Amino acid sequence: MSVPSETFKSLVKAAAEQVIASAPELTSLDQAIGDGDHGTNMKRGCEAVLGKLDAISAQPLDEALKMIGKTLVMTVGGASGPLYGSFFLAAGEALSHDKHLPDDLADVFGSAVNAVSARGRSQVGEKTMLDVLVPVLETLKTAAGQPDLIARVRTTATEAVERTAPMQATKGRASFLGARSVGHVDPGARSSCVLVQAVCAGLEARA
Amino acid sequence: MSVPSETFKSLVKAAAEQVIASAPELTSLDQAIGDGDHGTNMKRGCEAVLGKLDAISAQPLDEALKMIGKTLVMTVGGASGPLYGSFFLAAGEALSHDKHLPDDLADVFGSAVNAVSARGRSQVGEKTMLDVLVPVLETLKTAAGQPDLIARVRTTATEAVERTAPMQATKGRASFLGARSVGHVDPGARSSCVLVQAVCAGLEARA
Amino acid sequence: MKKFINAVDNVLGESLDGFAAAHADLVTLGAERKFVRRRELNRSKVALISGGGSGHEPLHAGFVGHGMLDAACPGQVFTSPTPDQIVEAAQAVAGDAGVLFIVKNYAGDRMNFEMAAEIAEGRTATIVTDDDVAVEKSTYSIGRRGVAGTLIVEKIVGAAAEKGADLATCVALGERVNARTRSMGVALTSCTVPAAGTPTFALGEDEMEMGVGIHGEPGRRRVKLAQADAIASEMTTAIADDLAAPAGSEALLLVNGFGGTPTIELYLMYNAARRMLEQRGLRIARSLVGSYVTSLDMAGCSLTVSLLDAETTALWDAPVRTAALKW
Amino acid sequence: MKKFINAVDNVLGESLDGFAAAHADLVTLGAERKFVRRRELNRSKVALISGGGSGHEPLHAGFVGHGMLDAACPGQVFTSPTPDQIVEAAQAVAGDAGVLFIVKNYAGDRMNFEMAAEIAEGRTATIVTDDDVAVEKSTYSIGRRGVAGTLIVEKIVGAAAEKGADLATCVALGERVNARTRSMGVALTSCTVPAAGTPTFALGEDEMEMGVGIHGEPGRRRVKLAQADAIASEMTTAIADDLAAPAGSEALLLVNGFGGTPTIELYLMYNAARRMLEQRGLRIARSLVGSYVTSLDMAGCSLTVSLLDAETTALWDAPVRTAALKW
Ligand SMILES: Nc1ncnc2c1ncn2[C@@H]1O[C@H](COP(=O)(O)OP(=O)(O)O)[C@@H](O)[C@H]1O
Ligand SMILES: Nc1ncnc2c1ncn2[C@@H]1O[C@H](COP(=O)(O)OP(=O)(O)O)[C@@H](O)[C@H]1O
Ligand SMILES: [Mg+2]
Ligand SMILES: [Mg+2]
Ligand SMILES: [Mg+2]
Ligand SMILES: [Mg+2]
Repeated sequence: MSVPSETFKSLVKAAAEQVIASAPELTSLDQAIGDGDHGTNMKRGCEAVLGKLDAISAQPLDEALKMIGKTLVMTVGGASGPLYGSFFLAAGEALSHDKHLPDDLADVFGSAVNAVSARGRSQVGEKTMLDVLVPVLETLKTAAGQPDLIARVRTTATEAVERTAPMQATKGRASFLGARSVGHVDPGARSSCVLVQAVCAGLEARA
Repeated sequence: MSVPSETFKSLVKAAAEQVIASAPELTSLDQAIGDGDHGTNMKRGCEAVLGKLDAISAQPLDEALKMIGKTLVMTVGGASGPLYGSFFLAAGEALSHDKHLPDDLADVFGSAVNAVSARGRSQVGEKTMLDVLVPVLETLKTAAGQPDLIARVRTTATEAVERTAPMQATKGRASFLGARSVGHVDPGARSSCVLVQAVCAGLEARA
Repeated sequence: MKKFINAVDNVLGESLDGFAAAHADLVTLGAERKFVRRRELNRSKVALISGGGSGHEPLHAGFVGHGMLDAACPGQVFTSPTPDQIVEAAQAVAGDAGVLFIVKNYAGDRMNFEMAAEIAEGRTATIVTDDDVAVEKSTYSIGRRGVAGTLIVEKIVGAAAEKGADLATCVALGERVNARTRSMGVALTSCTVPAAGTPTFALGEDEMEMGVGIHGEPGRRRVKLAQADAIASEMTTAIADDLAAPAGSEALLLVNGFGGTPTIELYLMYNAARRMLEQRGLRIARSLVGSYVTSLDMAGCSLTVSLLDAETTALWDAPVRTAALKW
Repeated sequence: MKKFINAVDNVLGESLDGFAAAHADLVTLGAERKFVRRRELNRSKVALISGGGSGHEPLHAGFVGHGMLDAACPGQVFTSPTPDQIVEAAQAVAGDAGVLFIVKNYAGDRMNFEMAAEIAEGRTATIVTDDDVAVEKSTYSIGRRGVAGTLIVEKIVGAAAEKGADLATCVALGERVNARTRSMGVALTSCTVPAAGTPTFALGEDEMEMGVGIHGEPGRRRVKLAQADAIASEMTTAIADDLAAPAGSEALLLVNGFGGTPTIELYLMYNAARRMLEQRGLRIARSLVGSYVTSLDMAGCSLTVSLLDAETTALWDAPVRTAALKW
């Protein structure tokens, strides 16, 4: 596994910065149906990743992703920490086992999404980050190799976030609200979308 | 000492009811420079007096006044309980010792005011009920026997209350406010005025 | 936001430093404030470790000490601690008898403790508390929340561990206590998470939230503000219906303030709740009234009823020496 | 007004009933709820009786028990108890060693206890506490208020009385402790007296009241909301300047919440205050952090510093078994 390119570093940077910029929005979404800390949690984790970005980027790609995962696990806390942590740990793990980018992107992303689902004992439709991550995975599979892949991923992510609004949560804190969770976008779905959009924007800028 | 007349009973009733009706105003004055309980305290005491009014009125006048004093002491609490209690106890005591109404009114009232001053270790000018009681006593002395005595007492009491506003309190809770007590009427001065006015109004109605 | 703080990012650290300094006779702080542990360790017993988001003080750090927890891992405000905190706490306090994690049933707490258990060396076991009857078990796959009943599990299992109970015995006991414990909470105001800076939810002057947890999340229903008796009646009915205890059962009644409710009101609620529970045939044999499992500055309270037997009564009565509970 | 109450006139009675029921092992209630007394009396010792307006819970009823008070007389909210309450409490608990009244320096408290002392049979003595440095002694003839330092006087004199000290010794000790104790309070919000129904004063979102007492009365100055360190600095400076203790003096630091301030913030304030006092040369040898002398639901806190010597330290450490303090 080769050391990641400058592109990788700038994508991580852009994604982390984008999440940090979105922290107030994520917190206010979490105030509506959660406990009001999702923005702060993600900000803390992303700042920790930025603080280690040189060290992370000096690693082979698989190790770099695992380092991101570990950093998130150790700094985010809450539900989102273990979930995003598991996502990146599993992505790195997949790359350590004969998977390669960009060819195996859908496979690697799939392993990462499965890790979230396993750690959270959750599935699509429960009003969580999986309701963005799973549709994005589907698009990565169905549109693999297409010239408009990035554009389609972006549309998928944006639409998927909005589709969490009418859902009733059955996982995470919002589930305690019962029917009152309906009508609000899920904060974790939004943060997943922010991450996906930031990476897509970075790739587009370099395309 | 003879059993008090129906007039006495109706005066006590009117005074107590008037204080009860003024309770919200007394409380809000006490919120400004005290702890917001003067209205509730006086109301509790006056209700207790009303509850015993038949028993009180069945006593000789001196004992009746002492019973009022005792009732106030046992039910009002706070600073105003011992002070108003001492006022009526001393008035009754004076009547037990060769003083008679209406001739010795100023004397009896003077003993009552002295008792307040002694119990409170306070004097006129400290922004307390004494700043109404002492001027009223002066008028009782100077205007004794005059046909407009009642009217003059009423004017004295009303003006005296207003004169507490510019004073800085040096006794009672308001003293802890230092210069911030300036600009507010003293709640105890107001309740004294309410009592005096109610008695005067009752006497006028019978005149 | 009106709080005694310097900077929102330092609230937890400064508060923990104060806690450790004020109770230096009982506890010490781990490196980087990752955990609070007993000052005097006893590595021959089962080590009890709890933790969770901060903002619930004195839970859990206030329950570290003889007869209760060995260590507590404070997460950020309302945010579960991270696995490294838990693992390092276990390293610091555990011996051969193993570690028991006491975890409130929240996705974040469960996942972080789970990751810690995967990493930690030595034997570990976990009890998950889920005493909140406001959450209907059947409908939500995640199950009920763990709230103030956690204190009772920590006290009773803590006493057993202190007496030398082994890991399996502690687990069985904790599960038994948890299964006989029910809570319900009500909020009169929202709390304000320091980092958020604004109240988590807005309530009208004549409204309250019924069925809240302890993270400032809105409750199950927003209803009109009611008198104490009506509130206590709804809560005790929900609890007693769910417990379905035989008449004459002995119980512990915990009236717990959420941080912004004064003691005078808690005792008034205790008075109402006790009367109602006794009317339902329970005998209130033990009581605890105070703000023990809080939601920052929220005005509100929870009622917890835990059925007692001779063994758990004796364990509840056993000596405890922590910052927040001492007898 | 958002409170757990049924009717404003019943708040005190219902809360006292709850208190007495929850702590039936420690206390019983006098007829007509005129006082709270120890369950187990010891009539051979000096009887310590305190009291004052309610709304400061757990003060004073929460301090009734072995090693502290023999009885407490609760007045209506923020209203001194009446003489009959005090006299009946004395009758219920006192023996030949006499009665010591511990009275906070407020006109109402002093006058009611004074009338009680005039009526009561047997030997009585009175200690008046006046620890509040927010009130400048010289300017106001009534002197300083008695606030949270009262707890310290009650604990230390309580321990001495328990050990058999006679009335004169208790008076001298209490006066010594009071003379070495200073407090100052700050309010972030007003409290709401139930019977009044509205906050006693209105504070803007960016304002606080410096130098408040414990009756919801406004403070000496309304100032802009400041950070915890700035607040602690003003308070510790006022206290330490007034104490003027030689460097190296040992002290007890009490950080006391007013009822609406959560524990996490109290420990943060403790952390700041301790650091500042140590910089001024004091050694913080004992600590107490919690809401012990409250003003209903007021958000705010007070700092109290009490200089210790070997004797008072030992008396502070002596066992105490009350509803609110136990060790
Ligand atoms: N079991 C789960 N599976 C997948 N995602 C989850 C699960 N539980 C929570 N989440 C996600 O985590 C988000 C909340 O994260 P955050 O607020 O940081 O943690 P917490 O809920 O512990 O406060 C939710 O919006 C949801 O998207
Ligand atoms: N030492 C005193 N001498 C005379 N009047 C006093 C004294 N202290 C207080 N007062 C009167 O009592 C009034 C307050 O009564 P109240 O509010 O019922 O008692 P408290 O101050 O104990 O709450 C003051 O407004 C003042 O008029
Ligand atoms: Mg959250
Ligand atoms: Mg008053
Ligand atoms: Mg959280
Ligand atoms: Mg008062």
